[in-house]
Amino acid sequence: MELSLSARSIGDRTVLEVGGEVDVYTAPTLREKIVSLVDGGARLIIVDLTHVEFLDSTGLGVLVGAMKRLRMVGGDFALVCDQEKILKIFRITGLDRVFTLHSTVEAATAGLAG
Amino acid sequence: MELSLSARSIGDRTVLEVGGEVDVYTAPTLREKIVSLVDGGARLIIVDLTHVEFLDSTGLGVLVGAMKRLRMVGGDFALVCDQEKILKIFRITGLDRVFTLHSTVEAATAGLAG
Amino acid sequence: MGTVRLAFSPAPAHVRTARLVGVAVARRAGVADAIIDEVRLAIGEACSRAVALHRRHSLSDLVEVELVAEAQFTVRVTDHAPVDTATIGAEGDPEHTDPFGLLLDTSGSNGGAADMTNVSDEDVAVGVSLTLLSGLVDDLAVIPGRDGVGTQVCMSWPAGRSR
Amino acid sequence: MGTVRLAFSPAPAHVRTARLVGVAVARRAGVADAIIDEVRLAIGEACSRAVALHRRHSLSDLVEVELVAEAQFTVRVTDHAPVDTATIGAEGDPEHTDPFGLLLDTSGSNGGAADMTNVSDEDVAVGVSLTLLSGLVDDLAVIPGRDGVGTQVCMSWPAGRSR
Ligand SMILES: Nc1ncnc2c1ncn2[C@@H]1O[C@H](COP(=O)(O)OP(=O)(O)O)[C@@H](O)[C@H]1O
Ligand SMILES: Nc1ncnc2c1ncn2[C@@H]1O[C@H](COP(=O)(O)OP(=O)(O)O)[C@@H](O)[C@H]1O
Repeated sequence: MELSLSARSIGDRTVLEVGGEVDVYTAPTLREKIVSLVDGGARLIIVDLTHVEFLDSTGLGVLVGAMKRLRMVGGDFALVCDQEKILKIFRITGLDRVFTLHSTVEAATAGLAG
Repeated sequence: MELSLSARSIGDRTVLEVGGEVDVYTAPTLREKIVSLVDGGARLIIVDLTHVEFLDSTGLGVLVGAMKRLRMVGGDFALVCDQEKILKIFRITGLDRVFTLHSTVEAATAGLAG
Repeated sequence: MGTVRLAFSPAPAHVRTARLVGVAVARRAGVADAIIDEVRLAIGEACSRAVALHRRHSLSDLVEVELVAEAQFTVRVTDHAPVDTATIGAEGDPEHTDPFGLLLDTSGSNGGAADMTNVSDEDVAVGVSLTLLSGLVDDLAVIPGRDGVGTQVCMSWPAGRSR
Repeated sequence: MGTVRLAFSPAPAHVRTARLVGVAVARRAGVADAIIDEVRLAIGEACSRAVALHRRHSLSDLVEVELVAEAQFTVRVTDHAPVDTATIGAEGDPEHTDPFGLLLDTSGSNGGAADMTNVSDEDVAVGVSLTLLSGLVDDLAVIPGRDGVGTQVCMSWPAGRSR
């Protein structure tokens, strides 16, 4: 239920595994985490939403912010998600055309423009 | 969370195992079950509260009603409970002096006046 | 964190909703884990009592619960049932309910169907409800509702956080 | 089952309480399991939006949620924020939000710190909120509040039981 965050490096990629609920209450924590990764030098970030149970528009806002932040510093950003319930949210909002969505971390790691 | 009820016979004793929440919403179901056991001929009933997660005054009311019902037909009634949280409720209401409380089904089975 | 208000039709199912909300708000207010079970039970008792009173008077008015998270976590449960002597009689003096007298009216006379119907399971429940509340909650007050209608059960517990 | 009303200070934590209550009441009303996730998300969106509007206008007024369980499960979320053009502009027309236009104002110009601050994460959230709601909920209406203050988001879903 609570937000869980765990970051690891795969070569020059940073994978941020997110679990639990990303909503108006926890989204600020996710934003801070992504900002600190970028401030710490991460340029290729993969946010893994596989274990996310709930995602709302506030969470989407943070993900859009993260992508813009990375583009500004010449980095790149991808999402991992294979849950229909969450994918539907991207589709409804048209954000499936804005984000690069992969169904596995491996695919996302290979796909990122290093 | 939901109420669970399961009855079994040990000789002439009937053990009713109760699980979940016994509250204003589920107490009527517990009452009906006990009435049907008595109507079916049970005279020595042990209600096992070991797996009860929540018990309120409505549940206490049903247990008191069950004891009265059994006494009226010359039967007997005992409770099994070893959870401090639930025992406290019997103590606060003085019902620990009204009911026969045992910590195991074995002790209750041996204790009932057959 | 401020205030959460809940109001519900007098149906048993909604007492569960009230417990759920009460516990969620209490946790966020910083009420200690060790007393959460008591908070859950106390809110349930106060709401069950209010629902029972509304139903006894065939009132469809909503039962109201106010939860305030400050230095204390305060819960106020308000019913709108007329405060009649029958109610007060059935509930008794919360500090001095005699479980034997109240519950076992049939035990001395060896019982009988007629006797048993005098005190129903629900009467027992209403009878022990305030006893249970006063045993559970150190800071408890039962006061008359505004305009002399209904009662308000006010309870509070220490809370860790004030936001 | 009747009516459950919830009202809460405009704090993010209480949006979780509203989701919890909404789902509990929906289940008891007999809303199909298959759409419970949508109900949870929709109630959360409507409440997050109301909280965001109250905070933007520094209003401490409570956000109100009314849940009615009849043949339909109906949810009404009411905010008390002034309905100004900025709000309507930021929210856009729910049916025609352009995700590229709204979100990626910096992408064409290759970005820059100044550009990015124009559209905050929160603006994006408010922008997509009604889009998400209108995509999720077949029976959705956003109507002005009473006295021209605030808005009310009304949503309903089929419910199995009517009690
Ligand atoms: N816990 C509650 N939940 C829902 N509605 C409530 C609650 N408490 C009060 N109300 C409603 O709010 C209205 C105003 O209540 P009142 O407490 O007198 O106002 P205020 O506290 O704003 O001065 C009443 O119509 C009442 O039905
Ligand atoms: N969902 C709600 N939760 C708590 N209080 C509410 C809610 N909706 C309305 N109220 C309060 O109830 C009072 C009466 O509201 P209103 O809807 O105008 O009355 P009614 O529906 O009873 O005619 C108002 O003061 C308002 O603050």
